[in-house]
Amino acid sequence: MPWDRNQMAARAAEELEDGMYVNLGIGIPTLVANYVGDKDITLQSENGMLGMGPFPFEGEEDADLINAGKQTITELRRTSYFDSAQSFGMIRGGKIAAAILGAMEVAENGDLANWMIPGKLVKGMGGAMDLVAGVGRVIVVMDHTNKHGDSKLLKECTLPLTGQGVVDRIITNLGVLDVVEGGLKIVETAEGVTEAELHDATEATIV
Amino acid sequence: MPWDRNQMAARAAEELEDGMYVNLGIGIPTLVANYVGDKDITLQSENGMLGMGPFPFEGEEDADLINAGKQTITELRRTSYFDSAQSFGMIRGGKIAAAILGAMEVAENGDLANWMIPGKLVKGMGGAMDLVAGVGRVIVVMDHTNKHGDSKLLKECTLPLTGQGVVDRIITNLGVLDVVEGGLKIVETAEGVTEAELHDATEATIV
Amino acid sequence: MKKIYDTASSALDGVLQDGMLIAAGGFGLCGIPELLLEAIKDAGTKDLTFASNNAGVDDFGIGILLQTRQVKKMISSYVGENAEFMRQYLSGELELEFNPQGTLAERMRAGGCGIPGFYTKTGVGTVIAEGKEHKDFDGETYILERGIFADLSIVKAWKADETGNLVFRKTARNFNPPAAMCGKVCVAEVEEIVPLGSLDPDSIHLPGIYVHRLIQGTHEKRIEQRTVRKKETA
Amino acid sequence: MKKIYDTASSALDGVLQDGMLIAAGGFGLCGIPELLLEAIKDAGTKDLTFASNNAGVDDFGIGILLQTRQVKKMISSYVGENAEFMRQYLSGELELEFNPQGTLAERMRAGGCGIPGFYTKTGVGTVIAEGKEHKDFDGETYILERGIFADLSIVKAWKADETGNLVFRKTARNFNPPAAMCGKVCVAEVEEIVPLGSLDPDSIHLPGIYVHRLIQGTHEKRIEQRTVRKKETA
Repeated sequence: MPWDRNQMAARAAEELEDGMYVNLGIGIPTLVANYVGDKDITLQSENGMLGMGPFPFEGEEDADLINAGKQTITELRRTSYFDSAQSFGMIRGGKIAAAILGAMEVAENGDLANWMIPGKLVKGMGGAMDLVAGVGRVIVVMDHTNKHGDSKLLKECTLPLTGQGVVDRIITNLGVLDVVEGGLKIVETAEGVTEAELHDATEATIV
Repeated sequence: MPWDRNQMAARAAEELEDGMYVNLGIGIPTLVANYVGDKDITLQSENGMLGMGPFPFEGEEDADLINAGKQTITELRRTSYFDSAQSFGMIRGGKIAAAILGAMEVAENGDLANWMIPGKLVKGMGGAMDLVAGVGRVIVVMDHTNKHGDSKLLKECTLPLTGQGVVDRIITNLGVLDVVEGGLKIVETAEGVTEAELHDATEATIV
Repeated sequence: MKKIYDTASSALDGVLQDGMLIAAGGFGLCGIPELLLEAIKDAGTKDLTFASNNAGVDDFGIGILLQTRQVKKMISSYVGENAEFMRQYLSGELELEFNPQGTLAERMRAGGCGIPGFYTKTGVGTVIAEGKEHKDFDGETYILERGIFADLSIVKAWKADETGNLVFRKTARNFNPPAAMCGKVCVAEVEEIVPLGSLDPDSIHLPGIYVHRLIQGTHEKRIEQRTVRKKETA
Repeated sequence: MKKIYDTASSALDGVLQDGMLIAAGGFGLCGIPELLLEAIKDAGTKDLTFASNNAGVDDFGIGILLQTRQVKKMISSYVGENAEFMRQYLSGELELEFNPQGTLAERMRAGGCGIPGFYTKTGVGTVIAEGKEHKDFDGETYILERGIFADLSIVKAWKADETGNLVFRKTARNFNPPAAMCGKVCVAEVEEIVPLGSLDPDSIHLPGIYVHRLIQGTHEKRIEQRTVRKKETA
């Protein structure tokens, strides 16, 4: 049976190791924070914060304390604040060990598209291009196929790229794949999903 | 009669206007601070401080509070501290209105040499190259001639440059000169010094 | 040299000009110079270019200047949450230059630090890199991005002293320091002007040298996404 | 992930290598990582290159590593006040690369921020510009300077918490943040490690993400030029 959103998040959390500084994207990646257990993980919010805490209790929202998704959040005892130039300095400079991000498309060479659908609503890349270019390891969490059943793991991306050859690992509802020389390599499949099923749902070359 | 060190410093202080942020070099330029009167001047020390105060009282020296000449100093109510990248960011970015610096040689095109005598002791340029390249106005304060009586205002510098075409105004013991198209222009002479005397003591073209 | 002005309008007096480039602080609606934006609306200055990470929402932040058609061009990383923006952009009334968020922040800081250009890996191989100089360093390809030199900076801080030393609060710091640094003139609005000497000199986020004019005012500080969790009952 | 080590030597265990590039904080003798420099002396690591604004004095700071001939090259802006340095330099035993002070600071910050090169006006037309790429922006000439990517950073702060968040004191901040940012590994020595949560999150000068190892120790904090004024008698 394919993983649901929470199972995907839980699987992504296994990628994180004690002491890591991590940036989580919007959507399923945000849920990863619920599954880090007692690992010592520090979350970066690229609008200028290390040590992001959970949502505030009702009535304790602070307009000066939001995450990169503009949601109200809280601080922790380890928290530090800084400006946007410093924040992206640490991202671009490779100080963030990993980013866990959503995607529209991933290509077998690690190309990532997750910021724009031409002709449709154009919102902008925000910090996504900086993150994929800068962090140590880029982990994509997304459904294996789109609403129409088409593979989101492609030979080549069709949408405008967020980054070229930047993805290291892909966690989908069907399993986990690594970007390696020549294509994608299956690391594991979701419980009850066969490698054949995963092959069938994937346009990208599996090696 | 030529000006003495303090008169030169006093004359240099006239260059400063209310609200200015200023960097003072080592030597005579340091004395300028004694002559700003009630003008609202903020002194920058390029090792990371705006709002430099006077030397501490004996026994109140603080090893963590020094100026760019490594002398113990004090802070003021307006003081702010920052790191060296930020400090030279504001210098390079033109936020400092003026620097008052000493010099070994100034050329008639505004070239400045004040950091090195080849074959002799090599100490380094410190922040001098950054200052002359970045601040709004470079004012040199120095003796008009060297120990041997040779002019320090030259047609061309003989020593390695600190900056090319960077000097705006020169205040010497004999008077005040501006760097203009084609050479130096006498702004004023020290009390009792004639323009002829100043001409005689100057190798650079006076226009 | 008095930096303190009574109102946002008086603080902008003489510095506004049609067609100018304004760098604005803020991320989303957090830490935006809301009073100064209102004053620019009242002044009616036209054909403005804004370097600002976001464009506000329809009725708050830069959005109010989109409503009045005072903005010609945005340099931003993210402009969602703004229907009027989208309409003007798709109809060709508004120019839009997308910058990756970190590139935008660094371009502002670079401008403020006298750096006309720097190389970054961000955007290599994407539309962002098109038409930009590419250069290899140690076997990797980077693109040249330019410093932003704005005519005016408008920023919002928490506290200031009379010399313009600024302190920000939590994530409301964001783009405010880099935006402040890159302007020929910087006007800051703050929640409180405190007596000289009451800010810790080790904890000033932006030294007063960057701040030319200053106002104190009351801020709405609107929240864009109010997210909360339930208190667990004991 | 414990960042706190007992001694300077144990904090450097496994990170020292002959021939490595070390970025060190400090200006003159102010804010220098004196304990870590002592430990490097004890470790006997050789052929070191130091990116550091100054080279200490003969018996303090980097000077102690010059005495033991552990330094192959200095990247500095000012090396006065050091007779042994001068002797080794003039005799050709020691390489010296002069950088303007602001260029050196920015090169460290650039390295830490993933920027391999940036343009600056500083040094144009001087020996500093020789052999460097020149480029015009808006009619002015600039030179390309390179980011510094150090193998190791050693810095000194005032206070830290256990996650490595650092706070500096007065002008002892200087090169420490940029030096810390540009190293693959950064070791910090502090005067006091305070309980987690006791540092103001708005007033942390260097977030713990930059700091991999941490020691607390007693510092001599030598003063180079003791200058005082007399108290006027009333």
